[in-house]
Amino acid sequence: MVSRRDVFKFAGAGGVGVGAGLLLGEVNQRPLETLLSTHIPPEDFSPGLDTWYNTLCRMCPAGCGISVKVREGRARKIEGNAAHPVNRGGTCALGQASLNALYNPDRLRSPMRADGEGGFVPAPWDEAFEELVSRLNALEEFAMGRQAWVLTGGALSSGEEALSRFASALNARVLRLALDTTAAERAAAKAMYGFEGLPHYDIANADVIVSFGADFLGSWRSPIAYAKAYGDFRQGGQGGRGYLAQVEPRMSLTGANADEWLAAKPGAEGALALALAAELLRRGYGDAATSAWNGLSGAMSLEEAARHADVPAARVEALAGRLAAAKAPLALGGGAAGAGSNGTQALTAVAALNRVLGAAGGTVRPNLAHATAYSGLRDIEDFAAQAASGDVPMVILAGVDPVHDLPESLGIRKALERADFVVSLDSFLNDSASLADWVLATDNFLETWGDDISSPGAGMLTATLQQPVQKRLHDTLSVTDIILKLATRLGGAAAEALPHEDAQAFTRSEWEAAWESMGVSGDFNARFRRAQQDGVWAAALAEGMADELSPEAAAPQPPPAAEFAGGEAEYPFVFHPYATQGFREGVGANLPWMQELPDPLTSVAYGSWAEVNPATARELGLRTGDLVELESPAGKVSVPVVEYPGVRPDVVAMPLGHGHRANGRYARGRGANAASLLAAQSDSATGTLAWAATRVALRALGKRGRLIRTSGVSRTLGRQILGPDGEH
Amino acid sequence: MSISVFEAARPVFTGLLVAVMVIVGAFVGHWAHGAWLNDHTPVQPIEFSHEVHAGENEIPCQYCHAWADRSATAGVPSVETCVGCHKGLSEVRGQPEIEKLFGYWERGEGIPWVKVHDTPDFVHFRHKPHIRAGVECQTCHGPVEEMARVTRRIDLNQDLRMPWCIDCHTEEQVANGRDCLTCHY
Amino acid sequence: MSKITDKLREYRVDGYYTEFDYHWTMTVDLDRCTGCEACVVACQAENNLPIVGEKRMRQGREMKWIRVERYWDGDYPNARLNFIPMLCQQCDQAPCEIACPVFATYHNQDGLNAQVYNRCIGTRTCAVYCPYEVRFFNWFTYTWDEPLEQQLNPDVTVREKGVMEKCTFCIQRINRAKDAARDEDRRVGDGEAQPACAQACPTDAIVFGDRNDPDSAVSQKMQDPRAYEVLKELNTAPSVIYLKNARAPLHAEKDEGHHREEAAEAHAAAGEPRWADSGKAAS
Amino acid sequence: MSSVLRQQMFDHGEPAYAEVNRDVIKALTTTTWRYWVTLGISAGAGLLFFFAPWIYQIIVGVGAAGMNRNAMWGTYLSNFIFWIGLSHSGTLLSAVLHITQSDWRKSIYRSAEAMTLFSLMTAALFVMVHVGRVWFVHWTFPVPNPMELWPNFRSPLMFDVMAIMTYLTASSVFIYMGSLPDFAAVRDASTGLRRRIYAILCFGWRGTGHEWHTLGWAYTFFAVLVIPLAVSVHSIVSWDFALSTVPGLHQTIFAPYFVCGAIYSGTAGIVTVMWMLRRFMGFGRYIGKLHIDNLSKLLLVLSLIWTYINICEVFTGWYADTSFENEAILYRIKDGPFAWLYWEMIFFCAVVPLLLFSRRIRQNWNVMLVISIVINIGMLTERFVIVASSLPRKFLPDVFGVYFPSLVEISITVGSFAIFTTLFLLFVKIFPAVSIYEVKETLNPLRKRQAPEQEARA
Repeated sequence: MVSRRDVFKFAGAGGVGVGAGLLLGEVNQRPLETLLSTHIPPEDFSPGLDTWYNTLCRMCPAGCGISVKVREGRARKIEGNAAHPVNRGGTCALGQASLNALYNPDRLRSPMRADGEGGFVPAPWDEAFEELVSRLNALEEFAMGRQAWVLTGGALSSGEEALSRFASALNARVLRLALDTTAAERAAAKAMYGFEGLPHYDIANADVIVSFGADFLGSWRSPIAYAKAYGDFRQGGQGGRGYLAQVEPRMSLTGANADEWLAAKPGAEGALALALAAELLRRGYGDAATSAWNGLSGAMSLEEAARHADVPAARVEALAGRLAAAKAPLALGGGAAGAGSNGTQALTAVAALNRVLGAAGGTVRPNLAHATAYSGLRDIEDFAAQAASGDVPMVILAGVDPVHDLPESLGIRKALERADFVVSLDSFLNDSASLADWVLATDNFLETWGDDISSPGAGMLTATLQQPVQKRLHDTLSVTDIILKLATRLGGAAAEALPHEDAQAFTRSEWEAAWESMGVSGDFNARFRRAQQDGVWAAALAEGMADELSPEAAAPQPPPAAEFAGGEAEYPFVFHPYATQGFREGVGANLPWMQELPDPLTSVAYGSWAEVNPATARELGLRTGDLVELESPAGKVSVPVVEYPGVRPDVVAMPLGHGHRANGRYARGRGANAASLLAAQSDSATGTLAWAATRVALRALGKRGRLIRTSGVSRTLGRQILGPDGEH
Repeated sequence: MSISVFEAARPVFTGLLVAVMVIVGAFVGHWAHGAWLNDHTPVQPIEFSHEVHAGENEIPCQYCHAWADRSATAGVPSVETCVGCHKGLSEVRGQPEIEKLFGYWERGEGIPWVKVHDTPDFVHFRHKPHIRAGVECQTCHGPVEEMARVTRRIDLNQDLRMPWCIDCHTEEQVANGRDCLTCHY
Repeated sequence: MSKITDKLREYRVDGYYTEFDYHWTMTVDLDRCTGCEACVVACQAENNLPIVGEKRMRQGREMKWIRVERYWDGDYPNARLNFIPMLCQQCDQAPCEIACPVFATYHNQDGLNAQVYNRCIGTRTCAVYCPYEVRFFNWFTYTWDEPLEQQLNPDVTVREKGVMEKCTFCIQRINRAKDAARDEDRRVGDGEAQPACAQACPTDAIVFGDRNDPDSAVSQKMQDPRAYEVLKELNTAPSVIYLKNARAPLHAEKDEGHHREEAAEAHAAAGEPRWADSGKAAS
Repeated sequence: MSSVLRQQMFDHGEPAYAEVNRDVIKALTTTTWRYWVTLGISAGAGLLFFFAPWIYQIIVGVGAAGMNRNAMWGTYLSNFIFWIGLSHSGTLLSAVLHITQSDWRKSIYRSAEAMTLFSLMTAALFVMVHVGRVWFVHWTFPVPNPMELWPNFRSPLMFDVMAIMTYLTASSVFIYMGSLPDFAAVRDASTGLRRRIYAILCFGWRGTGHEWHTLGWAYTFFAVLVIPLAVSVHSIVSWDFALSTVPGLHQTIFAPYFVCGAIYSGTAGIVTVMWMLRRFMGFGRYIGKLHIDNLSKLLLVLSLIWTYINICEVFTGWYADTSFENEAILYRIKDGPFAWLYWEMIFFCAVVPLLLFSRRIRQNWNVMLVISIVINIGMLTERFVIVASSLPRKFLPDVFGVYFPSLVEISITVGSFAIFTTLFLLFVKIFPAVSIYEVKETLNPLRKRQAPEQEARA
């Protein structure tokens, strides 16, 4: 039956099958993996187990304590340090995303030298130090009165202290730069509470809060500390659920969570606050000090102020009633309300309202930490002018990106271009660093030592210790390390002021000195190790440690009318720039997680946008996603618009932090920079930049922009999503 | 005009048999690959003998693989651990393999051991609960103390595949032991 | 035949779908939630969620196991924005579970809706059936720009193309807590297992725990009169319980035409592709 | 059968028995270069438009298609349903007509059944294209394994797998069994290799009385079996949708809706195929006025039922008056980007077929070709509209989205038609496309003996 040929066939088939099977096995084989043993394992190395280090988050100035999960020598996850009094275990999106900065593919891996053709080439540290030392020596010998400039972000930390000492040893001038309202807030606190610094606001224990522009849940001061307090304010706090009214021209994250949002005209917040104070005084509120204010004779009537601010008088009236009935009321002021030409007066009016409400000493309390004093517009202009006349021999940028973060109109870009020598100490080749002659690659904050004194703190003195959680990923040094090494190489006054070996030694010596001055006794080493374990050293304010709020204050002056750069006819909209929690002034732009995170309010990802009121959009024939050109007296940008029901029809709002020209693949060329529209307007009282005092014109470009939104329809359409009774 | 159906269908039967042969052959081939050609006994950077260390010298497994009862991974000993003992063992100094070890030590490098027992990335096998439940290392890894070079014995543990895990978990009545989320997440 | 029925009976466990060892539950207090999205990034960090990139975001392929949805209420100047974090509801009567032909998704004895990546063949039926739209598909094998991959969590699988993924209530953390509890021969205590989102939440809006323990924080929260389930009419028996925002109704200028206007707005938006050029961008 | 009907069945007069054999077998044996060119083009198009993009998609991931977070299903699934639907007329119609002893089925049923088979295969291909990890698609089969992992028998997709496999098996057996005597006829009329091949294919059919008896019995048995099977298959396919909670899909009417739509598009498909057979294979003599008239009447009835169900669907949604249903309907018929497709579908499938009330149109093959193609375009869009307008807008408005097919999807859709054509072209060269023995059953017995030329000789 079976022929010879058949046998061959079967045998052949079997062979083919075996071959196929072997091949399949070969394909399915798992590749060999190697298991690299450690050489000498660190004490706390245990494969497969998490090690947690407590340290400090440096993504924003709030100074939250974080715990970093480290596995196999790499930081993997960031969580809030539950023992830290500021954030009590919470973190924000930006803090979580700081791992993206640590492992960023565009992080500088070694010092870079400008090659003279707009590019940069890696160079060894020795070369960098040699060049810098020779430059600095030359400065001393041949500068002929010309000063070097140090530009920094400013924080209450020992790193900043090292920088200041270094600068003063070099006789350099320091510019502390930020888009902030600290100056106005400090001035207001000084005037109303007789207190240097920023007070602590007890949000958790307040029952009625009226906030004038202070986006305390978003980006103002210490959002996580305030968010923690806000949770208690809403539920489970003292005396039931608190009431929050937010007064601002554009609904911020705080406004979105408020019980009531009052779309006050930009610049009119101060008048409204003062009118409320006057009304409450009329109703018999106030203590001995405020009764001397004679009922705030200059203040507008409530109705007048409501008209001035373009908000319904009845609602302001009702708000006054609520405040009058409150047991623990609190008024907050900040954000754009403090960044107008009348910012200081406006915030002073808010503080006055607190005085009248009796909040001072209650929900407003003193705070030991003195906030950074940021440089005024005059100093920045000075810098620009000196650079223009060729009198700036050297600029040291210590981790700041003023070319992007600050208004173009301040002339910092030009100044950096004109300066003889610019060195940037940064982790990224950002907009400013790309103008430098040398960029010294710095550590991520998870790789180095440092500390921070939380301001405004958590109602107690809080110092957070920052320690490296893993080995340096690249050939980098921290800013403090660089300063110390430079000082050592320079010798002379600098070496005398900074004799420390590295950032760790410097931080230790600073802590030792601080504890000594405060009279904290005990073994320093044990105490420091304890702080290292806990990540924080906190002490309740002892008697006499902090300045008490002064019992008296002079009557506040009614805020003058707000002035804006640009005529109303030519530039019909008030421009409202704002910082978001994720991007702030630009720090989040090179973090992919932040780019991919939809904006909490508009759900836009990857790029920036301009918010206009739907009615305004209808009038101008615009739809969400249409490209428009915004033009201010200082510049113009084109961005897609978003129809945003939470912005006044006469205001155009835009987030800060986008539109980088450099700064890595995730940031470069995404969105437009709102800061470039800002005119060099100043706060009339403090002379700092009034960054919310510019007008813009809006022109449709007749094109669709690149706008990515993750949300479809932002209405519930009657569906029971937000609770059993529909929307309420 | 009549054609025998068997005669006519002959090619069909031949074809079928050929197909069967191919399939049987494929199974044989796949098995053979797994049994002989799969690299169960990879060459290690240092010819380290478990037979000598764990067998003759009776060093307990967890002396070197110290994390097995604490962690998901048992871990390989650091170079320091090896050198710690071998510094004092002058009688074996000078042997080429020992010199390799000291080579790594002096260069400050780790030793790139090749994994013998490996699970795919979507399997989260954890040593700790198994060691604490009293499972012998040899149950999965075979009689390592008898191996000069560690080999993965497929007859013993079915190549560390899932049916083997399931069988044991079923037999031992592990709490939720057959829940996918115990190992896959 | 009787052999088969005996075998089937052997597989059946009484109360498998109704009585759980632990009944992991999450409560989300919308009155505390500020919409800050810290949970979103915490989840992304913990669970190795890919960075999908701008192009794929535009195609509507974002991956966020937890997201914050936003709903407007009213119009300017009486506009109000509501936030609601949306994540896998770990339904006890999950629509997705019946859908999967290969049992890649099923209910386990901790009341969790499991997703087994290595079993998934990618029919995507579960995602279609999910009314909460919290299942995410790996359209591609996503990669991390070197050295971003060094931050990946070794306790969580990196998913490959073609599989579905979703929130697991951070099963790796639950397993870790259960491991620790087993070593001490006790049950997992309240607060020992915390998903990344609950841990990160700055306002403590998210609370997580075991519903079977009457003293746990979630059990207490579930007693709140504000507690409700999203899309309750679908009867999915979710394990995520929301507490309604207690804000007073909006200022009352809400007329009859309001709702119609809202609907009109929704329809106007309907004609508009959400992603500017999703049609061509895909290829 | 009355002579009038017989007149209508055969366009150019009744053929003789031998003529039937000759005509049908000629279609198998004589192959023109045109056939090879057409086969080459369609096979090439299948490779280029279907398999090439599919391989690309396997390499990069299903992201090559235009689906996104909301629209997890797209054209792959709508095409799957379309092809399953197209498969519904052939075998079903053939079986029903066999049982009711309608003789006019006899010259068309084999091609119709072939259509069933090939569209089922094409549909099965779409399942593979659709899934994310096609290399694990065998996990959907209940294969015993040491891990005790089974498919989920509660899943409608699992039902699908079972239903399609059953239907495919039953249909293949049905068509093959019916072809046995014809294979024998081909064997007898040919020599050499072809003879050997057909000797195998016909299982040694000898034409004994016993064989005829068994065939008749078995054929009827299968005809009865296939009818409920066919109805259940598309009901089950509809449950893929109806068992979800998606507004616009979660409808109790979906099973009859899908079955009706399936038979509708299948019947239209038969008309198209019959036109092709007449035009290109020279079967005009066997497929005549009676066939087209009957098929057209069937189409008309089905179109009316289909229209009615469509109205029901919208009505029930409207009557429910929930936000979900209202939005879903409005999005589908008015606001959505595919609303025009909805109205196109209504026009093509509900309005155009009203022309069939006219006998002249019914009996005009060319007009019917156009109408049948139009109906199938309408049915293809129906499936697309159902999928593309429901999934992107489910319950949570915040995640509403939009779905557009990508180039890969469009190409694969086009390619699937090429694959179907290729399979069908192969069929007409292997199977006698018109049943020889059954056509003979309808002929006038008096003409049984001789072919015309023999007559002439006589």
